[in-house]
Amino acid sequence: MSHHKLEAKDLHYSYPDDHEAVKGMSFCIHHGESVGIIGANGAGKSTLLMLLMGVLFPSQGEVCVGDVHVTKKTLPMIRQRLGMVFQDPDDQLFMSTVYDDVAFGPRNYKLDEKEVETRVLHALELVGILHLKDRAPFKLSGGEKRAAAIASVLSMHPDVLVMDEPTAALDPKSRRRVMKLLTSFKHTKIITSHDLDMIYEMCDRTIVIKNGEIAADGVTSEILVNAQLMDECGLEVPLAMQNCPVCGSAKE
Amino acid sequence: MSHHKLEAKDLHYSYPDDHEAVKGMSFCIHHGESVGIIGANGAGKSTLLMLLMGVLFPSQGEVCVGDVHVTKKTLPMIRQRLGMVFQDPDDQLFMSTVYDDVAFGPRNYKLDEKEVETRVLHALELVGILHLKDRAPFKLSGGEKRAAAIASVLSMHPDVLVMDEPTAALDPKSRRRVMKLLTSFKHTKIITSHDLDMIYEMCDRTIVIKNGEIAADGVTSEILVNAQLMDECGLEVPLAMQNCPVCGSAKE
Amino acid sequence: MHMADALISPLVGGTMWVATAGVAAYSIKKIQTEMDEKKIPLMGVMGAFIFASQMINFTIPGTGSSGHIGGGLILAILLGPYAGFLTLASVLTIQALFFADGGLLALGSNVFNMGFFTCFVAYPLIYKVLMGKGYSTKRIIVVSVIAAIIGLQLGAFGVVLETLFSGKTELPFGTFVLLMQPIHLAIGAIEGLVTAAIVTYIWNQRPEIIERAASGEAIGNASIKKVALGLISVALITGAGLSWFASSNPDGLEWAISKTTGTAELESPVGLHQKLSDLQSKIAFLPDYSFKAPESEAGQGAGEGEEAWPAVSEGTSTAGLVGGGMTLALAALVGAGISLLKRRKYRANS
Amino acid sequence: MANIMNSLYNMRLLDDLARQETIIHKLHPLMKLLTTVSFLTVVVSFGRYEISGLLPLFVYPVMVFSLAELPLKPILLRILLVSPFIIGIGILNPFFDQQIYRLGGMEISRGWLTFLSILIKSGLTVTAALLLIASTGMDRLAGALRMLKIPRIFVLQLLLTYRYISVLMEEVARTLRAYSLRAPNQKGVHRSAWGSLAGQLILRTFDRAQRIYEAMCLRGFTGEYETGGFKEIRVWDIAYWAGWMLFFVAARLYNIPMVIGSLITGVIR
Ligand SMILES: Nc1ncnc2c1ncn2[C@@H]1O[C@H](COP(=O)(O)OP(=O)(O)OP(=O)(O)O)[C@@H](O)[C@H]1O
Ligand SMILES: Nc1ncnc2c1ncn2[C@@H]1O[C@H](COP(=O)(O)OP(=O)(O)OP(=O)(O)O)[C@@H](O)[C@H]1O
Ligand SMILES: [Mg+2]
Ligand SMILES: [Mg+2]
Repeated sequence: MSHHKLEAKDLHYSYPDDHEAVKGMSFCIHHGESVGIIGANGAGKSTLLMLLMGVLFPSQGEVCVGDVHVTKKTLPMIRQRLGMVFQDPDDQLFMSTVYDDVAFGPRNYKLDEKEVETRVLHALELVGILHLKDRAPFKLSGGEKRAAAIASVLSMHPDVLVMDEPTAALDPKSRRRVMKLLTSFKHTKIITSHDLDMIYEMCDRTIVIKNGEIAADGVTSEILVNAQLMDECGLEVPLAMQNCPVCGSAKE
Repeated sequence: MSHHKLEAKDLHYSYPDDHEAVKGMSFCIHHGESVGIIGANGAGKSTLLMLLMGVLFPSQGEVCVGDVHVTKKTLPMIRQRLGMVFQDPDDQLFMSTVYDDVAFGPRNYKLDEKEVETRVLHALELVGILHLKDRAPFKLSGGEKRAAAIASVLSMHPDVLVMDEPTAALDPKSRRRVMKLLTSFKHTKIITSHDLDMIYEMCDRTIVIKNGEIAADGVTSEILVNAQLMDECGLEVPLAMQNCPVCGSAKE
Repeated sequence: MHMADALISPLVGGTMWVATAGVAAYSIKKIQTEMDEKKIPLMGVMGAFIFASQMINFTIPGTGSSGHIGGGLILAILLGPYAGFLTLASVLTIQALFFADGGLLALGSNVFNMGFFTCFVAYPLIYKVLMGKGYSTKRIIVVSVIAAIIGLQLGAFGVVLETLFSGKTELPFGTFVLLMQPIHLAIGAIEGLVTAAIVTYIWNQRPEIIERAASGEAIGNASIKKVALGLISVALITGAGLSWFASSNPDGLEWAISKTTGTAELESPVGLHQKLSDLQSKIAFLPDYSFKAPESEAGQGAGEGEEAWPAVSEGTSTAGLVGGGMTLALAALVGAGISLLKRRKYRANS
Repeated sequence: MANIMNSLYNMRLLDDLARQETIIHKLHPLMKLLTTVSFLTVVVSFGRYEISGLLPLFVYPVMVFSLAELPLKPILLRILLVSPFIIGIGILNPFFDQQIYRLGGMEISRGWLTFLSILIKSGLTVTAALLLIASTGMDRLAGALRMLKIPRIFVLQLLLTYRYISVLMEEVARTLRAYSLRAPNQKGVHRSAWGSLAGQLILRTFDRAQRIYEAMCLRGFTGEYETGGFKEIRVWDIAYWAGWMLFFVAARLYNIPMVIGSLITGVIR
């Protein structure tokens, strides 16, 4: 399944005000990997995700999905394979009912209404909000909104799932539910988060970003315990590994 | 300093659509206490804060600050004593520069410009963003915005600081900075958060809310380790206390 | 200055609907050819913004009162006139549906009064022309105030004309104008100041937004000017003519309207009653009942264009009262009956 | 502030009501739209002195109210809050037209009659519009607009506006709340903060619009707004419209209360 490979080659990106947010990033993500992208506020994580999704186009370098370069022309084909959950679910839910919102993607691909229904119901069931299908998205609680946003992407059956801070503002139980859901998703996952404990539990591989450059890329269990690296990048060792009250292992 | 006491007596509140969000809460917070308010999404935390601030008025019961009931009449006087930081700093910063924003509150109390300046500079220094004073708030990064929002409240010299999820979406370093800042604030603090580790470190007392009612109220170090209580309320024992990866002590 | 359904006649409402639909169709065509799809969500979200920001009450300097923005001018400045007009149209549609601000029949008039004059007159002919030399804080304030005032004055005048043409109120033309225009002078000044404050802020923070909107419609500019100029001159000429007429002959305005539009036939029950009484005598339904009564007693000064009295004699008026009461009672009974049946059905089902 | 939240509740209430499943709700939206427009046209076509002729038209809102099982109170409240413009204009009528008219023994000036007529009309028209939306909902109404060949751009934009009103109103409410917490003695927003407050809201709105557009494209949006096909118009839907049309026309042509009234008074005599 090499065609699910996602590759970034020497990416550069500057915002129109000449702020250079991404300065030469290269990496390759293979099918089935789950990759965490971490870094301080303003490090360039969201910008990187948008470059991968073809929302922004790099000023230098290129993104390849499988063997296809991401360009304006190949975009529609590529987007059918990638699904992205935005940081703010309000940006993503724009229909009047949850059902219509989740159906928006499949309907755009001109599936017949029967198939659309199957997909929508399945996606809603996956995230556990089938009972909300006729509610208006703006009346949902924060956690329910995020679940709906995730369902709206799942219904498109993406090969690659890209999520920007999927657990922010969720209560601990809902956070667990989302984590379980993501674990059950067997395709490629790319997740950014400040919740390093989640990254630690969910992702095999972690890319650390600092000021628009890749500061580290490797096995999660090695990177996240590297206190010096974490500190340099404005991060911290995951909470679960700090200062254990039982064994009293020293902090950092 | 008994006049800094904050008391809620049998508070009830229903939203206009008859959804009862707060169902009979009573508690008393004394001067200098730091209280964490925790609960699942939709438990009623934000509603409670708004009742305390006099943004909403209870349908039954009352809020007293010192010995003064919070009513429409006493509101201006009471608000001078309470400062609230919102969940989303975007909602809170509305002037053209950080300086003006922080000066907005003091200027409204008709202090002379000399005194305003002293207060503003002091508040900015406290949160460590003196260098940002002439920047436009909307161009700041998320963490800087939150710091500015906190400074805008500090400059009003409140006796009570009320904060709705002060650390959401911050990177771990910024989170530490905000926590340190809050610890240095010596007056009464009331904080809601899903970040139970922060509550564990910062607050001596914790109130647990479940479906609009108080499920527990007591010493933080006892409540947050009560796995059964946490579980019933849609919460979890703080991450730092779960399943230590070093000593491998069992979860819960 | 929302016109309400209750104050408008079908003819005026319909005419304004046609005019608005024309402008909207033109705008849509312009948008489709000139701009990318990217502007659709922008229009939607900006419409929502205008809607929401109308809830912000700004204190008016020197007075205790407050006002809010109308939005036409700011939409034109930020989105360009075509997208601005369409956006305002959808804002007003939602207000009509959900808040009964204005109404569905009056929607055409409202969109025209508040959208056309701001987006297609005040913006291209005043704002853009005066702003031509480049932006500065002072110029933004002066120009926005002038443009907002002119846009609102024209809109208010539109309201006056449409209301008078509809003939639902007794207000004489002169009084109405004196009532509407000065109020909207003040409102326009405030709208202008608020607009200026917002535009200045955006100009300082993100100048490219305003530049983009301004350059977007450069192509269509000449044609808008022509269309708008034409419409304005027609409006001014008719307005001047009618007001002259109104001052020289107080009842003349209505006469003029019914003459020019032929509404007299449609509006006046006299003709209808005539036909009805003919019809009625043919089918001999309630032969006692006199449809003709009004005409015999219409001498009380009911002039040419005025509607005759449907019921003036003591007998008929009593009949009207009794019948009216009966009708209302019947309507209430129907409603209560249906509700009762429904409830019983529910109980049976459960 | 209270104002914003109340407006929001009102919209949400109508939205909720539109999700019921009664006879009226199940009717084809296009036919309901046509019926409403016909009703409005008939109501406003009555002359300004007309009162009794308007009364039979009350049957329409009453029937729809009860058949659609809509709650009376919230909608009537809306009607009572009817635009001050109507009352403002209408209340002047009694001053400008003081001719006396005798009605069943009482003497009233004609100005009051025309004012009453305006009030009744505004009650009827406002109710009709609210009933339409409360029994149809925005989405289905948009579907009807598409069937009427209203251009796609406009309908799509209308729906997005509608959807984002809720989101932005909440944002505005929160901002105003923050403002009032730091300026407890002010009623509105002081002019020194006009520009930056509204300006920042707009800039955030702009950025949000961009993100929404991207989110739409990421889910395959190519400009065509798919809502899953339109419902067919059934015979029953047409019958509903035709039935009301007959009634409206009859009510317009015959003064029904007068007929009933003279029947009764005639019998008594
Ligand atoms: N629209 C924009 N115009 C100019 N600069 C921008 C824009 N968006 C982001 N930036 C800048 O680009 C840099 C990277 O931003 P990005 O949103 O990618 O950060 P991030 O890593 O996602 O941060 P966070 O953790 O806060 O979400 C930041 O310094 C930010 O100030
Ligand atoms: N404006 C509103 N109208 C109606 N119901 C509301 C409104 N705001 C909140 N609610 C409801 O009131 C309850 C309490 O809401 P509140 O915002 O206080 O929750 P919370 O504890 O702050 O949750 P979160 O952790 O998600 O911030 C929820 O069930 C919510 O659905
Ligand atoms: Mg980000
Ligand atoms: Mg909350």
